[in-house]
Amino acid sequence: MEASTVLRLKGLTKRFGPILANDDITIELQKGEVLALLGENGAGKTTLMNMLFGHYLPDSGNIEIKRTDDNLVPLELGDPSAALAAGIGMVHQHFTLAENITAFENITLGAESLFSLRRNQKKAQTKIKSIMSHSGLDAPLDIPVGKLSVGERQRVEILKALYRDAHILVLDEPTAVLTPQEADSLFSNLRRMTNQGLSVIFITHKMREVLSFSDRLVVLRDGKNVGSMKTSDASEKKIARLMVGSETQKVSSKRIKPGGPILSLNEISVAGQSKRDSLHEVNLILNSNEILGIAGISGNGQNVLADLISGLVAPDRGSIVLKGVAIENISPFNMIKSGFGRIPEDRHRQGIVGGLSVSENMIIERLDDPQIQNFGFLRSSVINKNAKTLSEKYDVRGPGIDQASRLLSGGNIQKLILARVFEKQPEIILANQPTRGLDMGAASEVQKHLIEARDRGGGVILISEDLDEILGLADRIVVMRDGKLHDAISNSREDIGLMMAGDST
Amino acid sequence: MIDILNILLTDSFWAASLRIATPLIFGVLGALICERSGTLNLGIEGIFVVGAMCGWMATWLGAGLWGGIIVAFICGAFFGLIHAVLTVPLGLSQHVSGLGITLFATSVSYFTYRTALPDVASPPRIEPFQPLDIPVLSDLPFVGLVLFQQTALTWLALLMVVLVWYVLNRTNLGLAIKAVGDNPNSVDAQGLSVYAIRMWAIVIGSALMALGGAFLTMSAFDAFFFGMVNGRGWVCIALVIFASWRPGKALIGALLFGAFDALQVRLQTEMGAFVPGQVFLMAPYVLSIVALVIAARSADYPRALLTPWFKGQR
Amino acid sequence: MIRIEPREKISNSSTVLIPIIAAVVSLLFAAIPLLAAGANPFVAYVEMAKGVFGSVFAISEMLTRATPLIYTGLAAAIAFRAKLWNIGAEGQLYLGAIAAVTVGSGFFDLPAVLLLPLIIVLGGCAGAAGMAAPTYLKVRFGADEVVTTLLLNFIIIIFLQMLLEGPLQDPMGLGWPQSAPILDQGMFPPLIDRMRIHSGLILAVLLAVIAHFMIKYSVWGFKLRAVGENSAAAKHAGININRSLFGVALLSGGLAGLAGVSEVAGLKGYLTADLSPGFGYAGIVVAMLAGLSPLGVLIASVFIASVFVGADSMSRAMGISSFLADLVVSVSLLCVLVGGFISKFKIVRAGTGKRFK
Amino acid sequence: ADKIKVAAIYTLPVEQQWISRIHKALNTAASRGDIEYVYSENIANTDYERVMREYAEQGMQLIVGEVFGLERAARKVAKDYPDTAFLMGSSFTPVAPNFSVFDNWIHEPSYLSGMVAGAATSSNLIGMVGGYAIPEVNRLMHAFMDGAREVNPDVKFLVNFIDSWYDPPKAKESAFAMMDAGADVMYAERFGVSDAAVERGVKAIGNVIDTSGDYPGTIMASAIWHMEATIDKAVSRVADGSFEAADYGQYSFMAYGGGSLIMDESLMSSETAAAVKAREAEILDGLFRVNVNDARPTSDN
Ligand SMILES: Nc1ncnc2c1ncn2[C@@H]1O[C@H](COP(=O)(O)OP(=O)(O)OP(=O)(O)O)[C@@H](O)[C@H]1O
Ligand SMILES: Nc1ncnc2c1ncn2[C@@H]1O[C@H](COP(=O)(O)OP(=O)(O)OP(=O)(O)O)[C@@H](O)[C@H]1O
Ligand SMILES: [Mg+2]
Ligand SMILES: [Mg+2]
Repeated sequence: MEASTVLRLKGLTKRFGPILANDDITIELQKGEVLALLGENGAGKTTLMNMLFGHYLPDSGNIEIKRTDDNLVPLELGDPSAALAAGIGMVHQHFTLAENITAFENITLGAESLFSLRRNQKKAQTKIKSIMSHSGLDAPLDIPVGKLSVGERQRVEILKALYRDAHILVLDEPTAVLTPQEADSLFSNLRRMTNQGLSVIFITHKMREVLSFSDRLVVLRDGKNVGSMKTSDASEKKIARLMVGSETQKVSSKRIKPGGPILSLNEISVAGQSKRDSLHEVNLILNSNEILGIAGISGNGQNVLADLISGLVAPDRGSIVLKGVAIENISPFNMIKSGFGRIPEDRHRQGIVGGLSVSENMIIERLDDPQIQNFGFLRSSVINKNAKTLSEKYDVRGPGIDQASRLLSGGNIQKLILARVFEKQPEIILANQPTRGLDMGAASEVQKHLIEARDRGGGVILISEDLDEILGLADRIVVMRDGKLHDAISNSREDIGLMMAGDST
Repeated sequence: MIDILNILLTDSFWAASLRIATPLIFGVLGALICERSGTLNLGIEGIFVVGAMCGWMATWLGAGLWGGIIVAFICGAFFGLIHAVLTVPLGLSQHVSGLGITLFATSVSYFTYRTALPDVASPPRIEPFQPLDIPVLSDLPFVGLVLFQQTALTWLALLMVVLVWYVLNRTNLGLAIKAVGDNPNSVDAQGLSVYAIRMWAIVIGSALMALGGAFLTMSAFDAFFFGMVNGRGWVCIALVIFASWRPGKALIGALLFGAFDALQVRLQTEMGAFVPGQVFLMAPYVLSIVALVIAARSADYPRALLTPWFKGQR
Repeated sequence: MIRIEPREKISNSSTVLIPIIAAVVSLLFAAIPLLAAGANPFVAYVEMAKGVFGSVFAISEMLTRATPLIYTGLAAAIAFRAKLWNIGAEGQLYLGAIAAVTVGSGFFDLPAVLLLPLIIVLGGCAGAAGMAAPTYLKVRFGADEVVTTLLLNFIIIIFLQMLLEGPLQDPMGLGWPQSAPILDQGMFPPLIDRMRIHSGLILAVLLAVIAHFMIKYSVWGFKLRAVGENSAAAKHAGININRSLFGVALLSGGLAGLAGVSEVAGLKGYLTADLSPGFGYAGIVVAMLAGLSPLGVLIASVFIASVFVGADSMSRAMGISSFLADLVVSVSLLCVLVGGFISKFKIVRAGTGKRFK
Repeated sequence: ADKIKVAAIYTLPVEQQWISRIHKALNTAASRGDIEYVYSENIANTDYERVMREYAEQGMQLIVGEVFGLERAARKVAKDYPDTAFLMGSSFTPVAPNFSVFDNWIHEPSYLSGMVAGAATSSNLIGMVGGYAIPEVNRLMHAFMDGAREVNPDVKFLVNFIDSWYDPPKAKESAFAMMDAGADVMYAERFGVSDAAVERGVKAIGNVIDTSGDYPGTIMASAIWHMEATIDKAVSRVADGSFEAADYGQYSFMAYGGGSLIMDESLMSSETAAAVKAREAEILDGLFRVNVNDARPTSDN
């Protein structure tokens, strides 16, 4: 049977000031197809999808869509409600959920008239229940979204799109915050739905997902469509070449012999507000020349552990011992002083001050450094020179070092943080989800730096939900579950996956 | 202590508390709707003045009491619309726009009043809303005076509490208002207009504030005076936060403030000889801060408050 | 359908032209009430200009009115930079004034070189204390500072009335609720003979320039900006948020306190409960018009003061109700606000297509 | 003769009782054709001095106003414009050559109105609601209380200040609170008090202005201030060039017609009316002096 075209993006172009984010992009989508949209950070994938959904208005080009059996008709541009009415559902890269209302309310929001006197909850409940059982996606419906875990939120996002009877589903990096198992089940559910006629466009940076779940792929580079191929004809190498225009090799870590312990957490307990942010008698030893991988499903206490090592929370019980000396005053400042370098999880919110310039963000952790300041005044020439050097060395690309850092793309923000952290040559590095949402090139750059730091004699604590990354990089693996740490019984994918899920004993 | 207890037990004290609270109830509900949708409306003080002036002026010109209320409502909505245009699609500073609206609304009212009545020794009076005299209920002990001898506007205010609560918690509109104040993108991604929801919220909220002003000239008193709003709008801004943006708590907050004020008047009268009178005048404000400090932990802000949102920008 | 998009580049000519156009438009709007009151708008505009720039006296009066606005504008600008919403400059202004008359009206009979600096320092400290308290409540209990500072304004003014009928009352004041006058050597020296303009203005300008340099070039200013832009990231980076906030609070409160000092020790000589016709609130407007830039505060204060003094004097010359002055100020404020928007954003038309359903 | 150019500067809107009396007197003079009258109302103290100078620069011959908040500054302005006559409400002394002062010295009729109230109360409790506790207000309250005590030594007073010139709803609430506490006669210093009295069917005493038309059957008596005597005197002196620094306070006394008592005799016993009239005659003849007390009055307990 000849597949029929359900969507055609024709010559879409979008400019943001000087940046040509999308340059004359044409893409077609067939019925029942899973199309992977690939490209480096900043290649323009999200922009393209935002035009499809009506968030952005294209500078030129148009979109045609098939509703039922008739011909393709043009879609009203720049209006999400038109896109929704046309059967397009979108799962955004950044959550679009109101945290003060429940998942149920988020899903039904806008589906009924705003001016009906009562909400018709029964019918909606039934519909959501049936979507849940069809798709295999599950999330608690009746508690405020603010209390849900990241994975749950991601599923709510997808449910939201399906609830509006989408026949074209756009997923922008849906698996960035899911465990491998969650991702697998998401894709097998999607496959089931495409068999019933749903068409899917999904954006991801994970090759495994592209190769095993998509039918076809399109690669964007610098805002242009640089190639499209059947997945069956594709290989990781081919894709990478298209994406970056040259070949990159996967980082692999040569094991070296670890040194003596440099950091130990002894019987640390933190009583957080909920189970998700508590620690129970955690013991951990980090050696020099070692990458310690902490695997686990998000929401099991990784963030408190990260906050603890960042100095943001103090332990209720237990001690942090650095090279035999207990750290007295636990604060972010003292942790930096003691030689910690931290790559925070949420780079936009915790990593950079978006309103400050790139060069200012590069020195924000060393404000008391006499090289940076003179009698309390900043030495701007030094700061600028520093920024220039680091930008080159770490390949931070953006509109300029004196521009607000929020203008950088995600990958470049991460490079900025790397530059700031590694330049100090810290003895202990905490890397919390350091490659989440990064493209291959940027991710391998980060990984290379982590390995370099280890080889130089540092200790690295790598917290990641990407099991492949941990398996590839870590010298030793522990699994975090319910606020406790467990030594991995083996380095096999299956065993660790099971421990993460809680079936180890 | 005995004095205070005696006062607290009288029905006239609670009747006064509810009376004093009435304009605050309107104001705090209005501010609550604005802020729930993500916009701070510091225009409230001026919109009170507009409501007080326009409602009274319309009645005086012959529109009738309810006609005056409608005029006040519309005038409040108009100044709300200005604030809405400035802060929502244009995304301008909510602080400046709000203070600007207060100055603008106040001066327009004063200028209009003075231009219309250039030479009055005492302003013309209207026949204001009278206490409802409901046959049996008004004669009940205690509640008869407290509840059933208030004017229709007080009842309207109480009705508004219920209405606002219902809309926020039981309707899709309320859902959209709450969502747009937490994360406008959530509303946008569902095909609803962030601009429309926010602007309507501000317009309706401001119209309610104007009713608070109208109460002053059409129920609490029967004429308009310069300066008679006397900071009541600002108090509402404080009460919204005290109320954690919930209509029920807003009612309680307004009643508490009204009660402090009613108590203040009575204590000052009785104990003015021993304690400077100002101590009592201060009391409602001081106690509001104390209440806030106690309630602060649980206060959860509409997360998008003060943050403008533009379509097609990230 | 229309869309709003940021301008790619803000041209130099538009930064100059647009405020001017905004001012012109606001004058056009002002014609409405003028016509309503039966006055000739053109004559009125001439009178307005005369009222501000017509004589040295007029200019000096305008600057006199601008002086407290510079202080309160700076107070708001600095606090708002750190996202500390100090709405309490009005109250802090009075605290500064209270301190000024307490030490200045004969408590210490010091020579001018000592007394005036002492008044300034203590006035600033009093204002700072007035902002420290709400900041403490914010940091310790999470009490929202918008509310606490707003309510404190009322409390402080009532407290002042209490003082003025009690310990601070001028024994020679025939029972009026006013303080004793500040000693002559405690007063800001006047700048021009027989005019009210005083050296409090010089201090204000100086402070604006210092604030500009501190925010832009000092580590302290860097921290302040970082905390304001993104306190979570600043905290991560080892910046002590609470310390920064308290620093900003003290400074902001101190500046507002100086507004009170300048008014009482520069202008009136003694303190009454109606010292300020809302300078604290106007300061917020000034700061926001200035884009929270200390140097911008200087311009914005002069702008607001000019419009007010001009319109006020015009209303008198034309025999129109003096409520017109506030009306013109508010209209031009709103126009300038919109003008600032136009210089930063452009409005574009959106394309169309077919709609389903 | 040419009309005298007179400007008035008020710190509050002209509705304010006190100011309304000056405004009225000047308007009367203007309608008589004696003067050309302009005014600025609601001028903040900060701006007051500028406005004085502006009027002086405009060549006003007489400037009327109130300088309670800025006594020193106003005298400085007067010194700079010696050819302009200044007639200012002030607590202090005049300054030669051109700075005269006046004040609302209507303590005499206030005393008389107190007598009416003292006789009228049966609960022996009188409620008094004031704006701010300033000498102008305190003095009249004390005179009133003295008058009430003269006829009724057992009378007690409840006193409350709302700390605002214009908040009728608040004044009304204050009045209600006093009536709840048993007050059966109200001293209506502020707008709002008489309204409360009407609602509860209680009697009230007016002050400064005559509101008996607005509240028929409620206002028993009012102490009225007439600024005409003061204004006319000053205007005529400016006209014949004899204006000099003087205290015009006495022109508010009853003897000069600056103050008067009006009574609704139908609301009181004939003995009371007679006693009040007798006292009034004594005051007019200079046989009785009403005490002046500027301290803040407080409630009796
Ligand atoms: N609203 C906007 N305003 C300004 N620039 C934007 C905007 N949206 C995107 N850009 C810029 O357009 C370019 C493409 O961004 P886009 O988000 O589409 O990339 P992406 O392919 O989704 O990257 P990633 O993999 O990091 O998500 C980037 O340089 C980005 O900075
Ligand atoms: N506060 C948060 N809570 C949960 N998940 C988040 C949060 N912030 C971001 N994420 C998710 O983490 C992933 C990484 O997003 P992030 O914005 O940090 O980098 P990025 O995708 O590279 O940015 P860019 O879009 O600029 O390329 C995204 O899929 C996003 O949905
Ligand atoms: Mg993207
Ligand atoms: Mg990304």
